[in-house]
Parts: sequence; structure tokens; C-alpha cells
Amino acid sequence: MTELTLVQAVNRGLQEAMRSDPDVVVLGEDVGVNGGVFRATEGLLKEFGADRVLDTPLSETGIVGSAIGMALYGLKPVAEIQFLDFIYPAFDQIVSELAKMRYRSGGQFPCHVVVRAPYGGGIKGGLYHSQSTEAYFCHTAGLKVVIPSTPADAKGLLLSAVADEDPVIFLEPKRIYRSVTGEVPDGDQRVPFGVARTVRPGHDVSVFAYGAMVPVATEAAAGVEAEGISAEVIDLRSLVPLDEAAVLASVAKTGRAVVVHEAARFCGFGAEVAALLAERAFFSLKAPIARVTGYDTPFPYALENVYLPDNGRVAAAIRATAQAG
Amino acid sequence: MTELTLVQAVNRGLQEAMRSDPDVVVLGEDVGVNGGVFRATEGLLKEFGADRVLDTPLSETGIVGSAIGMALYGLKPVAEIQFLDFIYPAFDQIVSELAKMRYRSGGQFPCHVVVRAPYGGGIKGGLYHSQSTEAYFCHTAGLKVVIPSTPADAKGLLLSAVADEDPVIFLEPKRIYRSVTGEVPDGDQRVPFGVARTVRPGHDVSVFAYGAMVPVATEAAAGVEAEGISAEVIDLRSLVPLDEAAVLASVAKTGRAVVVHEAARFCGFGAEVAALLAERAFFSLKAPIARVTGYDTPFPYALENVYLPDNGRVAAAIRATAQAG
Amino acid sequence: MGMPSRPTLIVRSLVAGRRSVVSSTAPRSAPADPASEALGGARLLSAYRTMVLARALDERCLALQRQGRIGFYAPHSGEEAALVGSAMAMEPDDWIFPAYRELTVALVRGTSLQSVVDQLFADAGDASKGRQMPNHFAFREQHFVSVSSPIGTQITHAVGAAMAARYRKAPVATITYFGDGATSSNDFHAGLNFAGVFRAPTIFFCQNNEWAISLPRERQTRSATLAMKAEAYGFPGVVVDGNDVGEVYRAVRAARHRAVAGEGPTLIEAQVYRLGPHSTSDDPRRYRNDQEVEAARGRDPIHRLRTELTKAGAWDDARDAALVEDLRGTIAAAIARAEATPPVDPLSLFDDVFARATPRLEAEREECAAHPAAERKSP
Amino acid sequence: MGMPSRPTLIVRSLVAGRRSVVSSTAPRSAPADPASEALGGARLLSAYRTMVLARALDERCLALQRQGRIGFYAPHSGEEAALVGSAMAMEPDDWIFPAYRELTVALVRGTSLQSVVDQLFADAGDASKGRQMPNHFAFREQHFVSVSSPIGTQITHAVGAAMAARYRKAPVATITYFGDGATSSNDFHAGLNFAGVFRAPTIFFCQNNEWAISLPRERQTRSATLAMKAEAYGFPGVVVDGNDVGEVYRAVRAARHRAVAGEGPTLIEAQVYRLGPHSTSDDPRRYRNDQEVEAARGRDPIHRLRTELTKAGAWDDARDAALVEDLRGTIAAAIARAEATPPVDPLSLFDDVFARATPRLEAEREECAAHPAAERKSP
Ligand SMILES: Cc1ncc(C[n+]2csc(CCOP(=O)(O)OP(=O)(O)O)c2C)c(N)n1
Ligand SMILES: Cc1ncc(C[n+]2csc(CCOP(=O)(O)OP(=O)(O)O)c2C)c(N)n1
Ligand SMILES: [Mg+2]
Ligand SMILES: [Mg+2]
Repeated sequence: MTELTLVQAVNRGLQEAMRSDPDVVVLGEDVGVNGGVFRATEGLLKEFGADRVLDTPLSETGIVGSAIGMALYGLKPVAEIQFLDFIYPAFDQIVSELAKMRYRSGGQFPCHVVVRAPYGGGIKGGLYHSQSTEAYFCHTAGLKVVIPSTPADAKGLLLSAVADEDPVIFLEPKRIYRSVTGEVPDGDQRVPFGVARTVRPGHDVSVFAYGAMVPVATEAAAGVEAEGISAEVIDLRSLVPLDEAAVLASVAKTGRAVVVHEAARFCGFGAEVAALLAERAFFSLKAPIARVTGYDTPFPYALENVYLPDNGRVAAAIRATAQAG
Repeated sequence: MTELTLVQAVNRGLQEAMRSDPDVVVLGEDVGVNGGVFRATEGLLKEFGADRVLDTPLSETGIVGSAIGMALYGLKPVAEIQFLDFIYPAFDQIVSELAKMRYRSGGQFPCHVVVRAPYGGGIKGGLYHSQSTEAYFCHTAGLKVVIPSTPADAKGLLLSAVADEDPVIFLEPKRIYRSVTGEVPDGDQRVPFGVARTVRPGHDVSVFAYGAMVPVATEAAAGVEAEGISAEVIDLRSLVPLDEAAVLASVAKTGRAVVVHEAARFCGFGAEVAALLAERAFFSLKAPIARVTGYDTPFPYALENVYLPDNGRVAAAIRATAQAG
Repeated sequence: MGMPSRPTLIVRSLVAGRRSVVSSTAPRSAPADPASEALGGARLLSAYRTMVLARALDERCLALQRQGRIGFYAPHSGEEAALVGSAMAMEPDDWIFPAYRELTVALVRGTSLQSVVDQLFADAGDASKGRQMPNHFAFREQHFVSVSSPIGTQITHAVGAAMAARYRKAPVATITYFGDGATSSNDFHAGLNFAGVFRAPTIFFCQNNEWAISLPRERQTRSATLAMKAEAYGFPGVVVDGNDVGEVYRAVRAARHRAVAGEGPTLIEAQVYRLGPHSTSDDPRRYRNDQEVEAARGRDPIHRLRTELTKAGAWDDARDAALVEDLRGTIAAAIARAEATPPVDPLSLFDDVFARATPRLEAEREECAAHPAAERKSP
Repeated sequence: MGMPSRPTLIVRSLVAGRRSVVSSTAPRSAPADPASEALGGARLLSAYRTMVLARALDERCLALQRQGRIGFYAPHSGEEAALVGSAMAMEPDDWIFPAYRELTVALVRGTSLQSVVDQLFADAGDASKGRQMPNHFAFREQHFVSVSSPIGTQITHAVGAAMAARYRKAPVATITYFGDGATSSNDFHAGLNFAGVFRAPTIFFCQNNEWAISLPRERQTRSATLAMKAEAYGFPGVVVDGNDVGEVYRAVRAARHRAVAGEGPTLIEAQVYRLGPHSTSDDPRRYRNDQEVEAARGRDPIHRLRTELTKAGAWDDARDAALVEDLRGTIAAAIARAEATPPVDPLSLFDDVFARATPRLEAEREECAAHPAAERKSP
């Protein structure tokens, strides 16, 4: 066990994966000499050399397209996109190629690629250094999508991602890159996909969150405890595959649900959680399902704190949901 | 009034818009000399000349990027993407630029652009000539998204789109381009955005659909009538802005809802409709909300008819929803 | 390819002599056998046979589509010399990143005709399990990578695979095929740039057939040639007469040498002409005139090679007639077999999304199984 | 710009003489006044003043960011001659499609210093309503189009606007600014290709400052120069010494003539050097050494022009000291004013998503208003 920040845990995960498998290579903008703009790839060039840590030209199309080619040949590339907001030049490669290669070839050509990207708001990054567009990827059949909210999960899920034969979109909540620290197991300790994590048990309301919203939801849940509301907080962390059993089991118990995410509400991931519950937990539900999310505007700069769900908004939703019906 | 197919109605809409406003220009691949691969732009080059009907190089990035530039200068470009499946090279331009230009400039630079694309399955087009990825666009703040299912709406909504100061993603259900005909008003008769269309009134179950699923849903609703189930079919047609009032009013009446779309289920548009109902119609709901959708696989070729919602699947869902609870 | 129990007609046999000339046991980094550097003798004859097969297949498949027996077809008539010459220049361990007109390349690589036809019929014999439209092949064993419809996307894959081969120190090159239209794609730009920067052992093989559906080459881009675009990425580009199978072969061979010698990528522009429609959905009379097509027919690569072989006394009309007759029979047999092959299993819809289906997919598979196919209506 | 009631310090006044030389009433299609074809006399002096202002602003803003008074800053030190020379060569009706280092271009276009500073502070005086990070300006009146962060996306916009101007038969050119890194972007490829095909009156102005964050120019692409990439699109590319304001001016002027005369686009590569960090988030010592930076300082464009002007007797140390002093005061005043300006209204979050807010957005505005800001925690 070692005490690490979330970004350090990502770094250790990459190091661990590269040490144990020479097929793992890292590529992206500024990942080598510079160690990544967030230092997630710090030290890798030095340890593994320029053959395995590739500073690429400024082209996300090229980064993901060439990563796919490497994977087809047999490597296990981990591509870094500097900010999730800059992934769109690679969107065609991701949705048309990466997600569909195995399927369209009848299983002949799997695509063993991890695409890592820091995402989310809270760093005063404005429109293009803040977005949470996980729903695009979750809606794309053929992609796995995971989001850690703790250092241990950052390393453990990343090791699972690199080991996974399927393409994984690995989103890192940059707002808590350094603000969250925690004990991280040493070595190749993987956290499996498809399993949610109960952050805090409770019996009145279920609160589903992921990424940087997990600490916000947890704080809000702790806050309403004094008012006699017992809120269960579940970190979904694996969006695809989703731990539907855990979601349904929690609501079977509480009968009430609040979903929290930074992304815009309309057609966001929260809609899927709500739809799942409205379909398969309907008879347990005692109150309307609340979504506490970013608003349906582009991500702002000056008003970032108005846009992002915070303790006040989440607590208010928990209260309202606990009291409704 | 003239009897037209859906694709003819699109063609007339473009013609009408170009006749009444010299700022309207059309650009895309094969839209000029060839008249569009589906003939949606047939005759436009001849009537309006090569200055207004531009056959572009094979670059969706260039098509949407240059359309944005034209709009900034003051034109009203209508860009054709040959198949929605090929829009991804332009995705960066659409989500990063088109959707955000007005917002990020504080209203100084609106983007008067329409992006038209045939979409959806049912033509044996396989993975890349069949997809329904409207949810990507609906989740992107700053874009309007409309989908006609009748010739009259095709022309009327297109005229509204061309007149709208905001970017509009205009999706055309190519499966019913020629199979559906109907009376279309002559001249500049617009169908407003944000207003759903009741295809068929009913009082037991609400069925929400759009595009090529509207005839499927309508047929299913007609079929279950004999079993004593009165299903109301609502064509959402304007996905953004969504006619939430109509959705809520219908379920306030029926207490039961089925959402039908071709797109994959997970994080699809149906999730938003379900989430909206689970949030704001909760106390009217008498049964789980059903989604009849494409499955969470890439779009298949040989098994297209297994993948696409059909009369049987929709009717079964209506029955189950009518009887549940 | 998952179909080992089915009898396979390997076209490699048509390309007689290829195996003997390019020994797969020879040290890969040694200077190539000079005999392999030009296409002559028996190998030229096999090139011709493959080209005639390709043409016969095209004609047959266009008819099949008109008869509604297959759903779609994209012909390659006019491009046979470029396809065969380039494919023959590559080694078995090399990787192919094709577009949708490269069926013939798969055949040269040793894919069975039956496999190709099964893909067109999307039947239970299709190595890709009926997942894709006709012409969108994938043949793992032959390193013939899955074709997709979006234009250009395979170009960056070819570069990545080449980088991987170099990382593994394998004497392997990759070749990617694409059209004149694809030079406008994002992946062309990214792929050539990455290849230049990383000196990837890749051959960019551009089939300039003068048209991208209805857009003529000169309106696709204003550069004097497509080959010269390579200079923008710091490596050489060459123009070849794509109707001359020997010239194509030599150019690709030279590019392959450069590649495996660590000298970097090459862009080859093969000047050909698309004699047929863009695809069975296309009507070329809407945008080009008959004279242009007739002029191109005068440069027909098959006609040209037949004349050459005949002049050299290596071929004659009788043998030609027999070959065509023979190939038609072979094709007919493969089609008959495909039509007798059962369709794919409906519930296989849920396979291969991931290596193992997620719980959600398994639930959907059950949901799907519960809806009897009888209730299903064709669109 | 929406701020008409605020007093504006128009830098145009610093660029004295510009208006008198390029008369906006002169017939636009007439051959240009030869006096405008070179930068001399009073106009050269104003170029110098603007460059000094730009440098002073850079220094001040880097300090502001360190003090936490603004959130971010991307300096342009080392690129002043290229920015000022190119901007002065454009006409008022021309359109600018900038990246994030083109603050100085906005100033040359007549944007007030106060407007620029208000954007950096994202306060209620910001023409873009505090929506974007510092350096992401938008000034409608000056045809200075909204800057975005994704690299290269403005390039195709410039081409589309140029095509629109041509369609309207307006004697207008567009210019787009981007870096060496941006030559790898999809929009560079698409934009230059469209411009070539449609002969768009566009100037592609590439600021080759040798670095794209930590990636040096020679690893961005292997072409000998960036300018030569134009040939791949069928139009000319030129390299200019970006430290020579006069040379830049003449090159852009010539390209603008070509553009409005219907002769098509030009790519200009201005060779400069990024003297400072990529941005306030960057530590350049991680990837480049001091000697390189020192060598570049020896070519400092401001120093060069000052020497030139001084030699010509048009400038001296006393005037220089006075100018710097004066500009610092002006900047300080603008900053003071910005810091006294109120923040943007929280509920303006919901404006400008569309021309008119949808019912959903109005509902969210109400929902937002119901949550008191006091409960809000900073991240
Ligand atoms: C990204 C993308 N845009 C549009 C299309 C539609 N489309 C299919 S083929 C084609 C033309 C391709 O031309 P070229 O690259 O010259 O290849 P050719 O068909 O001539 O072999 C177009 C526009 C597509 N498949 N992908
Ligand atoms: C599409 C995209 N990818 C990555 C980034 C992150 N990024 C910001 S600036 C930059 C380097 C740009 O270099 P260059 O084009 O040379 O411009 P310069 O900063 O040198 O002026 C990168 C990689 C981005 N903004 N957009
Ligand atoms: Mg072509
Ligand atoms: Mg640079």
C-alpha cells in the first residue's frame, strides 16, 4: 500500500502495466519529454524509452487511428488525449473503428486499446477544458467506459483496462487529480469492471454518482444525516458495463433515487440510470427520480460554480426526494 | 397541396428556401451534378447554379467547417452529410464549434447553419449506412435536432430549420424516403420546432416515436386496438427543443408509456423521455416505462430485421405496459 | 477464419510460382532475390489469370445484385492490374489495410474464392458472420484487415500497425489502399504525417480512378498530382501507370524495400479508371459521358496484358477462352454453394460486441429470443 | 460589442496614420495605393508602438496570473512583428480567424485595450460575457471571430467566410492564424484543400514558433518547411522572417492582393520563436534548454525594429522609455477598471445557448435561481 494522489495512481498504473507487459506502449501529445500536461506519464519515457512512450504530432485522429493499428498488430497501446474536450478529431476513429472493429469482423480483429483522457470541470478551464461527455461513449455499442473517483480505483481500473481485450475509454476526473489522496495497493492489483462501489450505506435515498461528483455527493449525504436522512452513496465507476444489479438493489431498498453528474442533463448518463429504474425498479419507487447535473448550456468559464452540481444542490435534491410521495 | 414522397418534400423545401432567400446555399458531396445520392438535391444545381450548389471534396470536416464560416459571414448554408454515419469527421466542428459559437462569443457570432443527413436503418445498409445516433446531438447543448416522419413535416420543418438563427441537425429517415407519401402545402409553410404531433389519440398507453418508427408504432397501436387497448401515438419530431408539455400531458392521461426508437437503448433518446417522466410525471405513472429500441450492438447487416424494432416488438411492449401494475 | 471444415479454392494456386520465388524461409533482412523484383514468366501469367478472375467476378456480382441475390456490390473493373501488381509485391507477413474495392487483393493473399463469395451473401459461411455489407471483407489469416465504409479510416491503422511491426523488429511492411477521394480525408493527412514523423514502414497505395462517386479528380484537390502530396510529409511520392501490372509491381516492391530497410514510407499514385459505376447504387451517366469511359476502355489493363502475353507467345485466344470458361464455372460453383449455405443465427447478433457479452447484452439476447421471428416484418 | 457606454481606449490611435493611408472610401477593387504596399514612416512607428504595447501587456498579464488575479494567460512574446505586420496588412472589411495568441491583432483592428482586459478578467464588461478562458476573444465589430481552444478549427471557418465573401462579390479577404502544431490538424488539411479547390480568398498565416507545447517543429512534421505544404493543395506557400515586421507586412499584403483579385489562397509561414512558456500552465524548462531561448532573444523582433528606427533617426532611448512608461500606465488603468467592474450575472448562464431560450432552459434558469449562491462551494 502506498499513499498516492489520483494522478499519481494513474502514473503508477501505467508504470506497472508497462513493466509487466512489453506490448504496452503509451502515445499522445506531450506524454514523453514533458511527462504529460498533468504529469500522468511522468518518468515513463525515462524508464521505458522513446520506442514505448511516443510524443505524437498534434492529431487526435492520428493518435487513435495509429493506436488501433498497433492493437491490430498485437500491441496494447494506451493513448492519451490531453483533455476529453479534444477527443473529437478522433471521434470517427473511436465510434466508427475502435467500437466496431471486433463486431464487424465477426471477432477476427479485436481492438485492445485504452484511450485515457482527463475530463470534467472545477479547474476554471472554460468550455474546452471542462466537459463531461461520457454519454457519447456510453451510447456507442462496443466501448467500455470507466471513471475512477479514488486513487485505488484509478490504478486498479486502469490495470483492468490495459488487460481488457476490448476498447476502454478511461476518463480521469482532473479536478480531483491532486485533491484526493488514498492508499493504493502495490503491484498488479486490478479492480474489475462492472462492479459499483458503495461509498456510504444508507436506507432512505440512493445517490448515484461517479468521478468528481462522488466526493460532492458523499459530503451532501453526510450533511443531511443530521436532518435524519440516511442516504446511500454509490460510485458507479464502471459506466459500461454498468452494475445494474447494484443500482436496482439499492433502490429496491430505498425506493428513492438521486443521480448526480457534471454533464448536461438532457440525454446525459443520468437519464439512463433513471430509465433503468423506471423500467425495472418501478414498483419499488416511492418518489420521482431526481437528476442533479450540469445545465443544458455549454460549459461556462466565469460561472463554472453555478453550472457544476455542488453540495447545496445535491443536498436539496436528497431532501426533496426523501420527503416526496 | 401537392402529393409528394418524403425525399421529394425535402427537395421542395430546399428549392423553396433557395428561391426566397439568396443567402441560402447548399453544399456537400455529390449534391450538385449528381443531385445527391438520394436525389434530395435534384435540380437545384440547374436552377441555382454552381455558386449556390457546391459539390465539395470528400471531407465532412471541410463541409461543416466551411459552412460555419459562410454562416459567420452572413449566409445560410445547408450542408448535406451523405449518410449520418459519415458525420464523424465533422463531429469536432459540430460539437466544439457549431454548437458553442453563439454561447462562447456572448451572442456576438450566431451560426445559422443547417446540417441535413439521411439516417436510420431498414435499407440493408449495414453498420455504416443505417445508424441512428441522434442522442449524440441531443446531448450537445446549443444544437437543435429535428426529425420528420411525414412529407409535410419534412418540408415544413426544413423551412423552419433554414429560417432558424441557430444550428439545426436535420435528420431524414431514409427508410421512408420513398415509401411514405402525403399531401404537402405549397409555398413557405413552416412547421414550428418544439411541438409534437399526435398521430393517433388514445387513453390507455402513450407511445412516443419519431422518424421511421412512427409508422411502425402507429401500425402496432392500430393492431392492439382489437384487443381493447387504446394507444396514443405521439411523433416527437422536434427532439431539441422537446415538447415536454405534450409528453407530460399524454402520460398524465394514460399513466403508461412506451418509447420507440431505432438507436441503441443504452443512453439513447428514450432514456431522456423515460427520465423526464420518472421525474415529472411520477405520480401519474401506473406501469414501468418500456423502451423498444435497437439493441446495444453495432448495427448489423444480415440481421437488420432482428435489430430494428418492428410491429411485433412494439405491440408486445404496448400490451405488457397496458397490463402491468 | 473460423471455416476450416469447408473446402477452399485458394487463388494462390492461380498465382502459381509465387511461393517458390519468394521463399518465406529466406532471411527477411537480406537483399531480396532479384528474380522477385520484376514480374515475368509464370508469375506474369498468374497475374493475368487473377485479373481475369477478378473481372469475371465483377460481371457476375453486378448481375447477382440486379437479380436481388446479393444486396450491394462495388466493382473494381479497370483497377485489376493495380490491385494484382501491388498485392503480389507484398510478402505473406505483411499487412493489408484495404478499402472496399480490394477483393482481388484478398484473393492474391490466398483467401479462398468461397470465403469472398460467402461474404457477399452474408451467410453462415461468412468469416465476418454477416455483419457487413458486401465488399467489406475481413480475413485474419491473410492479414487482410476488416474493411469499413467511412472513407480513409484504414490509413492511420496501416501506419500504427507498421509502427508496431517496427517496434517488434519484424521485417514487415503494411500497405493501405484508398481512392483519390480519400486523399481529402482526415486520416490521409494524419496517417501520412505520422508515417513521415515516425518513419513507419508503410506503403500508401492510392487508386486514382479519376472519380469519387460524381466528383472528378481535378475538383477533389488542386495539386498537380496526388503523389506529390507526399512531399508535404517529407517522403517520396511516385506516379505509376496503374494499367501496367509490371510497373505497379516494381513500384510497390521498391517501396516495400524502402519500408523494411527503415527508410520510411512511400506514397504511390496508381493512375487507373473506374470503368463501372461507383457501386450498384450509382448511375454514372448522371455525371460523366460515354466518350470518357470509351477512351478508358482503350487502356483496359486486362486487354493490355493479354496483348503483351500474346505477343510474347505465352498466351493465345484458345487458352483465354478456356480460362474464362473455367473461371466462370468456378465462380458459379462458389455462388451455388453460398446460396445453399444457411443464414446466420439471429441470436449471434449479440456476439462480438465484446470478447464476452455483458449482462446487459445477455439480457437483450433473451429479450430478443422471446420475440418470435414470425412477427417480424421486413422493412 | 455591447459596451458602448464605456470609455474605450482604441489602440487604433496608437497606430497613427493607418486610417489615412488605407482610405476606407477608396474604391475597393482599384489597384492599391502603392504607399500602402510597404510599411514605412509613421506607420512603421505605430507598428513599433503596438509591438511594445503587446510586450508590456504580456509581462503584466503573466504577473496577474501569478498573483491569481486572472485565471490563465497565453503569452505572445517573440511573435509581435508577425502579429502586427500581418494585421496591418488587412483591410477593415476583412475578417480575422485567430487562435489564442492573437490579442495584438485585435488591438490593431481597433479593439479597445479595455475590451481585451475585460475579457481576461471575464467580468461584466467582457464582450463575450465571461464565457471563455482568457485569450479566447471575440469582437464582432472588428470581424475578429471568436477564438476556441481546439487546435485548427478556425481554419475551415476562414475558408467558408472567404467563399461567402466571394459569393457576395465583396472585395474581402480572410486571414486565419494558427501555429506549427496546427498544421497537423484535420482542419488544416480540409481548409487548405477547400481553399485550393474553390479558390477562396484566404490567407493562411502560420506562426511557426518552433514549439507545440513540448513538441519541436521537426517532430511535428517531416516536410522541409511548413510553407511547402501549400503545394499539396495547388497554391503558393511562402516563408517569411517573422521577426521582420516589414517583410511580414509585404507578404500578407501581396497575398491579400492575390486573394481579392480572384487568384486564390496563400499559405504564409512566419518563422518566429515562442520566447515565453506555452501558457501559464506550462514549464518550458522541462523540454527545451536556455541556450536555444537565449539565441532566439538575440533575434527579438522588438529589439530589431527599435535598432532599425533608431538608426534611421526616427526613434531614441528617451522616447522609448517614455513610451513604455506611458503604456504601462494605460495598462494599469485598464486593469484597475476591470477589477472594479462587477462579475457577470449568474443567471446569464442560460443566455445565448440559442437566440431564444427553450422552455427547458427557462426551467433550468428558475431551478438555478432557487439555489442560493451562498450554498455554493468553490471547487
Ligand atoms: C467519410 C465518408 N464520407 C462519405 C462517404 C460516401 N462515399 C462512399 S465512397 C465515396 C467516394 C470515394 O471516392 P474514392 O476515395 O476516390 O474511392 P473510389 O470509390 O473511387 O474507389 C463517398 C463520398 C463515405 N463512405 N465516407
Ligand atoms: C485538438 C486539440 N488537441 C490538443 C490541444 C492541446 N493543446 C493546446 S495548444 C497545443 C499546442 C499548439 O501548438 P501550435 O499549433 O504550434 O501553437 P502555439 O501554441 O505554438 O502557438 C496543444 C497540443 C488542443 N487545444 N486542441
Ligand atoms: Mg476514386
Ligand atoms: Mg507553435
